[in-house]
Amino acid sequence: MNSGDTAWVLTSAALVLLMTPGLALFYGGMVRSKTVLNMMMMSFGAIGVVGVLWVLYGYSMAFGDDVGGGLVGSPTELFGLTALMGTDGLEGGFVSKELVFTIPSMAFVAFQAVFAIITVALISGAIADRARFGTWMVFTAIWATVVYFPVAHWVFAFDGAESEVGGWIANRLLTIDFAGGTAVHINAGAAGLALALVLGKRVGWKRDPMRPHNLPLVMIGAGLLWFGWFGFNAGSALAANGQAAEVFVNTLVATCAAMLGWLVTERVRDGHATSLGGASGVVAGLVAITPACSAVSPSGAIVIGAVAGVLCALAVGLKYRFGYDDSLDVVGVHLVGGIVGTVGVGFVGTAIASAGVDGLLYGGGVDQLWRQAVGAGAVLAYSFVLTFVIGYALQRTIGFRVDEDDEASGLDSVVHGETAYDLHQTFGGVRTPGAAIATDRATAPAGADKKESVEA
Amino acid sequence: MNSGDTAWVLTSAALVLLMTPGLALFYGGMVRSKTVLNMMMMSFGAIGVVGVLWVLYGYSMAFGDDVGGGLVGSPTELFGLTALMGTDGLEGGFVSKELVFTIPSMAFVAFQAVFAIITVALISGAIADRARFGTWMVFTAIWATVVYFPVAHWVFAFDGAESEVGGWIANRLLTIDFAGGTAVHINAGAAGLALALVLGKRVGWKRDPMRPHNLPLVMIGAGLLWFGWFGFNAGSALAANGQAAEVFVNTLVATCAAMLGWLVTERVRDGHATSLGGASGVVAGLVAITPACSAVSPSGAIVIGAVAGVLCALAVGLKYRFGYDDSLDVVGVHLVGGIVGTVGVGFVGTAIASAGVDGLLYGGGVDQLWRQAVGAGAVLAYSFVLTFVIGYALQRTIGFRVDEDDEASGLDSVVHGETAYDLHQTFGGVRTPGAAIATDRATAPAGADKKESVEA
Amino acid sequence: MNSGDTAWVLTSAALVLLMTPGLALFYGGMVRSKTVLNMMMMSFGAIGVVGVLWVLYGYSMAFGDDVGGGLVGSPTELFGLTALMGTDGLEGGFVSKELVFTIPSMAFVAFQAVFAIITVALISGAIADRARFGTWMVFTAIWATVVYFPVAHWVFAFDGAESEVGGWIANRLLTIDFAGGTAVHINAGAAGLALALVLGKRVGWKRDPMRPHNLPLVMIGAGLLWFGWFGFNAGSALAANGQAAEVFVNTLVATCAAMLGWLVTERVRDGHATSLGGASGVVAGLVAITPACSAVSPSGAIVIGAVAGVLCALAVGLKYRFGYDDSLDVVGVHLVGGIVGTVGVGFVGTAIASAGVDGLLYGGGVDQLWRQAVGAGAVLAYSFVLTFVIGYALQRTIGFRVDEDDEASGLDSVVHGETAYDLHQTFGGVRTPGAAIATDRATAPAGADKKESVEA
Amino acid sequence: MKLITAVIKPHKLEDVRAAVETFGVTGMTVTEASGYGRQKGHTEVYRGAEYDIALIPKVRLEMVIEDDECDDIVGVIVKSAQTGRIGDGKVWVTPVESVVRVRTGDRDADAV
Amino acid sequence: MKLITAVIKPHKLEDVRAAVETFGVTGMTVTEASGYGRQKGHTEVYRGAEYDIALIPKVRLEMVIEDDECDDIVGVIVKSAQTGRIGDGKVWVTPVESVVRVRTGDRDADAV
Amino acid sequence: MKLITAVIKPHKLEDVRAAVETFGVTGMTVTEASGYGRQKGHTEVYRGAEYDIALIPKVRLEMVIEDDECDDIVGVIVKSAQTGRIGDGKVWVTPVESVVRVRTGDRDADAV
Ligand SMILES: Nc1ncnc2c1ncn2[C@@H]1O[C@H](COP(=O)(O)OP(=O)(O)O)[C@@H](O)[C@H]1O
Ligand SMILES: Nc1ncnc2c1ncn2[C@@H]1O[C@H](COP(=O)(O)OP(=O)(O)O)[C@@H](O)[C@H]1O
Ligand SMILES: Nc1ncnc2c1ncn2[C@@H]1O[C@H](COP(=O)(O)OP(=O)(O)O)[C@@H](O)[C@H]1O
Repeated sequence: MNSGDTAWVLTSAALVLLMTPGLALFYGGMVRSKTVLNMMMMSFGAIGVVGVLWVLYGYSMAFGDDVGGGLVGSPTELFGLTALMGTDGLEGGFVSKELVFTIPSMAFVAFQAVFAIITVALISGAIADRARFGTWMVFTAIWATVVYFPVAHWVFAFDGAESEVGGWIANRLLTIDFAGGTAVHINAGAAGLALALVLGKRVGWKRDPMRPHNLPLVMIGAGLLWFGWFGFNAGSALAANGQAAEVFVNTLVATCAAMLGWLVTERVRDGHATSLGGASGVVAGLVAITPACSAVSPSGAIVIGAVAGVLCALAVGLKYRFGYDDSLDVVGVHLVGGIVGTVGVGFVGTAIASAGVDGLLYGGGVDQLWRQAVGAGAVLAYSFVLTFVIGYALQRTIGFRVDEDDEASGLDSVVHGETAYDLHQTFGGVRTPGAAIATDRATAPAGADKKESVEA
Repeated sequence: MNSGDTAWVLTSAALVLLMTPGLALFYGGMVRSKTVLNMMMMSFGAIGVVGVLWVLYGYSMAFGDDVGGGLVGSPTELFGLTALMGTDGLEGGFVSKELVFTIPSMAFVAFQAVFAIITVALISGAIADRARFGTWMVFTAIWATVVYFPVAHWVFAFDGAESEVGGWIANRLLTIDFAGGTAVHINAGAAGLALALVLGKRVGWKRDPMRPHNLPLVMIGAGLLWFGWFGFNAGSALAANGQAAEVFVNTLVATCAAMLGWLVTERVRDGHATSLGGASGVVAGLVAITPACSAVSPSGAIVIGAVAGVLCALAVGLKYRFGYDDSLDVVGVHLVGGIVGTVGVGFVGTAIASAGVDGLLYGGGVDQLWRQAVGAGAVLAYSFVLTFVIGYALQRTIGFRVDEDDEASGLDSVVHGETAYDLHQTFGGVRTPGAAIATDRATAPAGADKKESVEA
Repeated sequence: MNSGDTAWVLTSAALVLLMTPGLALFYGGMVRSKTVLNMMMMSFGAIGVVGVLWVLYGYSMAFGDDVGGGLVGSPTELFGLTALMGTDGLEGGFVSKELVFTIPSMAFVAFQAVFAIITVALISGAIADRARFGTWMVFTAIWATVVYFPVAHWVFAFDGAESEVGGWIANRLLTIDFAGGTAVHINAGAAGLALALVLGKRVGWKRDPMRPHNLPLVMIGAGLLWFGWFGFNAGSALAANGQAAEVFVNTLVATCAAMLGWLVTERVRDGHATSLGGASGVVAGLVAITPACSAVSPSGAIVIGAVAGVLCALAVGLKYRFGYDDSLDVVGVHLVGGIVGTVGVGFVGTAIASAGVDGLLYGGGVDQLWRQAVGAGAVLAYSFVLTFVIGYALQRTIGFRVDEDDEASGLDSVVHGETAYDLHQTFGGVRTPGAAIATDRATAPAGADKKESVEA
Repeated sequence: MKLITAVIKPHKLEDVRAAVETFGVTGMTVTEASGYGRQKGHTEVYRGAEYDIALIPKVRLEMVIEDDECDDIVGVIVKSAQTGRIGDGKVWVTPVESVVRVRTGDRDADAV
Repeated sequence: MKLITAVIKPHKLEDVRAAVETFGVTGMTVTEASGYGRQKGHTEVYRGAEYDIALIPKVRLEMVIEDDECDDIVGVIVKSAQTGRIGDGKVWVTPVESVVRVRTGDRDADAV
Repeated sequence: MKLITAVIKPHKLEDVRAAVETFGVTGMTVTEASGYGRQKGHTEVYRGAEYDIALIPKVRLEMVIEDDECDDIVGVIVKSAQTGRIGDGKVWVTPVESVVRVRTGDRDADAV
């Protein structure tokens, strides 16, 4: 066990955990003020559900030995994680008995847990303002189990790391996906597209202005995402070494280039470089460099970032052309950005990078390019089909979409019984007509019964 | 000195420092818009005062050798911390001469400083909207000195770590409190209850709606608290080792379970799972796992988290039944959560955990259970009594509570001379009637003199 | 290569990166609601531009071997950073081939990149509400190249670290500037003053109330800055050792003292201790301790912090007396704070600190004092003159200041085509008169053409 | 001249505006308002404490128009703002003695 | 019909509402307002620069009611909104020519 | 008594207030409003989707004043609020039957 590596992976795990609240802010600021809480709760809810499942059987499914012909790891092998506990005690410096490379298995558990969490949370952006919260919670459990845990096994389970026999994309196809361009971003992007199709368009889509209600909140979210993403990418080295440092620099510079790419695209096309564009460019760049960060030089990272910035800025318009309401552009940013980065490795990958091979533009031919394309395509197809089936089944059984009146009223008050802001200088916190407060829960009827009409 | 351990503890210290601004946001979003700044300043003020005292004599009182029959460490032993300075210089790699286990004493100083700070800041939630800021600042100095430093000595000063003879709870009673369930949460919770009783209820309590004015701010705070708490708990291993990794996983999963527990409780009882409930569940889970995180398995952590989520969701209603205005539920969340976690170790503690012993449910009998209960009870009683006395004395001398008019106007404008938000699209930043600006301080009379009436 | 040191420097680099979004919030909350997005975008834009330039030639100019008689490092030596890539591969644990002390060069690249970024971003506070965004982006590129990279070379390039021959302030003058009091804060402060003079005062300055539109946002920013600053200062040890720990404690306690100093000054002078004052005191303290943090004892840090808190609280009034519109007090906080800290080392520096020499008050005479003063003065003068020339040239050529109508309307809508908040309970997201949405970019005319009049 | 004040449901704003425009009403002043009446609010719950939110978001429109158009325009507003559900709002008419366009000083009929 | 407009202190809103309800006034429209008058505002200080905040938060109520109830209701409002301190506000009455309930098209007395 | 309602550009608020004060108007009630009229709004773009923002921020003033001062004050408001550019706003006058000062119960001329 190496304490420096462990320190870095624990730090990275905390950083990646922060990304999901960061995402909640990023998404929350983009919706209208009547659904910001619901938007945030989809992320927080995902943390709750996936965190518990991960400990119970998720880690085992992702990193246990192959079962089902390589589809997934054995869910029982590490059930409850008790098998990974145990240290050498005080005298032995609490060195962990179970290691993944040079770090305690438990550190790896934590680091990978937050990957699972954010992948699920990302999907929620595609179905803003219209999903039943209860169904969303059920969806997160099913989707994590049926889609994420298997895909994570394919992409992240290297032979001999936690278990002997790992996933086919990592070990047989040899797609380069350092930190999850396929397992996280293409996966979430494809799932977002499927759910957006299943749930359908928001009432008033393309007619009512659904502009972001709080852009500084979006910027806070973008800042926290960027910060956390260094854990995501450089932490994926699972060590504090030269690779982690290279990855860090690539992650920084690709994001810078992507932000500039998005802003320039907007300036040329719309006449304004916007703050939402800047924040979106940041995320697009981070997405794109995620699979590529250990396989390109800093100049290659600039190229990948800039291309992702421009392409994603264009891709967010596709939904208007094709008519799917991917509300917060999970497809335009995560699916497209994920593909740019994953396939981009086939072009600008370079052998001088710590985990790179020469891509097409570096004279490496198309060998790596097709590996990248096949890996990306396999995850995309698997995720899209399975998500569509899960979403459709939920919609047909317990119902996934809220009714129209509730959607018009806004999910915050209808579903969560809350209002995000009470900034009235005058009414705020003064008694208003009828504002009786019932606090003795024993005598008060349940809130849900009182709701009469909020459809104004 | 181990550089990996040092890196992790320094990182953890920074994480825990962030928790107090995070708490400021968490608390600030929950009050009405006319007191959000005051609420935040109680946290920031606590950082200022406690930070300075810690360096002067606080660390020495907490971690110096016993004086006063074990009540506290010697305040003079490490006064000003100069005794802990000194490294081997450039050639020696700046290795510290004074160590606590494998890390520089100064790293331990920093890590423990931020514990002292947040404990004091936590209390402010119980007295929202009605405390004089000057008195609060005096209170923080006295309370830290008379309550926190001694209690920290009892719980955190292990024999032979910084000084030879440490505290009785840690070394004689052998209560398991890994990261401060007693010293931090029960301590702050009991103090909050005492202060809430001393200061009395807010004007309009139970009559006027005092709903949170900015729930996204609460969510930002909850996110930062969660993030920082990994430093709080896993950093308490004082090393980047297997124990830290186990603690990290337990901290993650208990929080997830607590959030779910709180949300389910609300959904069943009130008909709505709320975002405030989600954020509160997060904090309740973090509180409860704090003492237990090194003594339970991940499944045990799920149990502690879920129980804390449910019980705290119920406990926040107690104030309405018993009639004390613990405004932001320091009792319901920190006192109750702290007890759940501390006593919970007596039930679900397990010897396979790095610092655990078998609890009642693991066949370990009641031995550890009574140690946990006695430790919790001792801190609770000491803190409650002392705080009540301090608060009462301050109220009787310099006055602790603002007058009714000022409370109705809101502390932000009266005490701090500020307004939190100026979002008016129209008035914002345009001259309004009489908005003369006096900027030359030499000629302008002091602002306080000008105040005539803000009681509208 | 030391993995613990590497872990700490990577963590610190991430922390410092977060400071710039933190600064965006800190600054953004202080302006009026009609320019908050523009204010934030000046920081985000600086990240984009400087990040890319740093990788291309900035690092090389700062840390390459002297050219131009010591003015700057060679821009071509490490162009594109390819020369720093390369590790020992999987078997060799991905240990980096190029090191700076005990860490990979690439980690140092990342750490120093975020220093360059935030220095540029800091300047924007001086020209709030009135700068053309495009010109600002051009300015950041020129200023980084002509001012920051050379000054960083003088101050941060130690002989033998990255290249053989480093900068004159670090190696010949022997000014103590641990983490950038001169290169970062005096540099940015002097540049801010120059730009404020070039651009002139805002319309309505001293007449219209330009109070902060969102103080909780300012507090979030201050919290994130403080958090990140531990990376800035303690990370500058480039190792997780005793020096880093000492620096950490000094950074904490000086900031506490500065906050108290600012609050007391306000309370005495204005009758109110404000939250903006608290946040400002935090930043003033952090600025002042930056150059001094490795050269003073904790008590010395308290002195430097308290002095900075008081002096900066007084200095922010100077602009009203001298009539320059340094909108967000880059001069009053960063220039004055930077001078307090840099010169303060000459007074309270102590040889018991890891990198200290005895200052005047510790019996060390004036030797170090003049070194500090000369270093500070040199950077101040260089930065002021060059920035004035650059700013003036830009104003005369492409124009730096927006026209009066646009300034009155607010830069958010005019320049960025956005509005920060849409919190209307009623209008928010409902169709309002004429709110037609054009989404098909192929057919819609560019937004800029549509603008008719926003001067209400 | 008359002043028509209409308190309506927010999402009807654009329908009303479009409807009155066909009657030559090209200007109006809009304020956010809250209404209290037959329509009941909703309940919010914060940490188990219930609040009845009785004030319901409304939009308040003011149009100064000429006397002879008044009845027609009121009719048009009522029709275009109607959903048939409780809380649709009120429209009332008050006499105006004079009106001036600030930009030009034009009065009365010329001013609107 | 008459329109009563009352500008009062915000924390008196619920007292006024409860008081007029006993006179059969079951609906009203509320807007946030700021008042300027005898009551002085307060001073705020930001980094040493002082601002006099002269506009004081008020609540503005509108009730359309029947002619004969008018005096009583004005009296009730004044009584329930009174604190006796400067800044309690004003109540004024203007004539209303007609009023319509949007939901039903009911007019005048039936409409309120 | 008369009620003068003025809808003006926000940045003219202080000029108007100062101007009417010289005519003895010491109180007024201010509300934030949005205007729709000849003045066109602006376009915003979010991720490539364009929104026309048609409602333009305005400030709405109400002053109850005595009959004989009315014309003068309207004139003063118009003059001090004028910029000469589209969107300067409107001022209209309506009759007031009575006005009461809440604090004292004073009526009409004594109440303002
Ligand atoms: N007497 C009144 N004076 C002024 N506004 C009123 C009055 N009564 C109702 N309103 C306004 O009309 C709105 C709708 O009234 P309500 O009684 O809820 O429904 P409806 O008009 O459909 O019967 C209220 O929310 C309020 O804003
Ligand atoms: N002439 C007026 N016209 C309209 N509103 C007024 C007028 N004078 C005062 N007001 C409103 O009444 C409020 C109270 O007035 P003020 O002069 O402060 O106290 P008081 O009415 O107790 O003498 C003001 O804040 C303003 O909103
Ligand atoms: N008929 C009307 N009734 C009430 N308010 C109006 C009317 N017409 C215009 N307004 C208000 O006056 C403002 C200015 O009107 P506008 O037509 O844009 O410019 P101008 O008055 O200079 O011709 C509008 O924004 C609106 O608030």
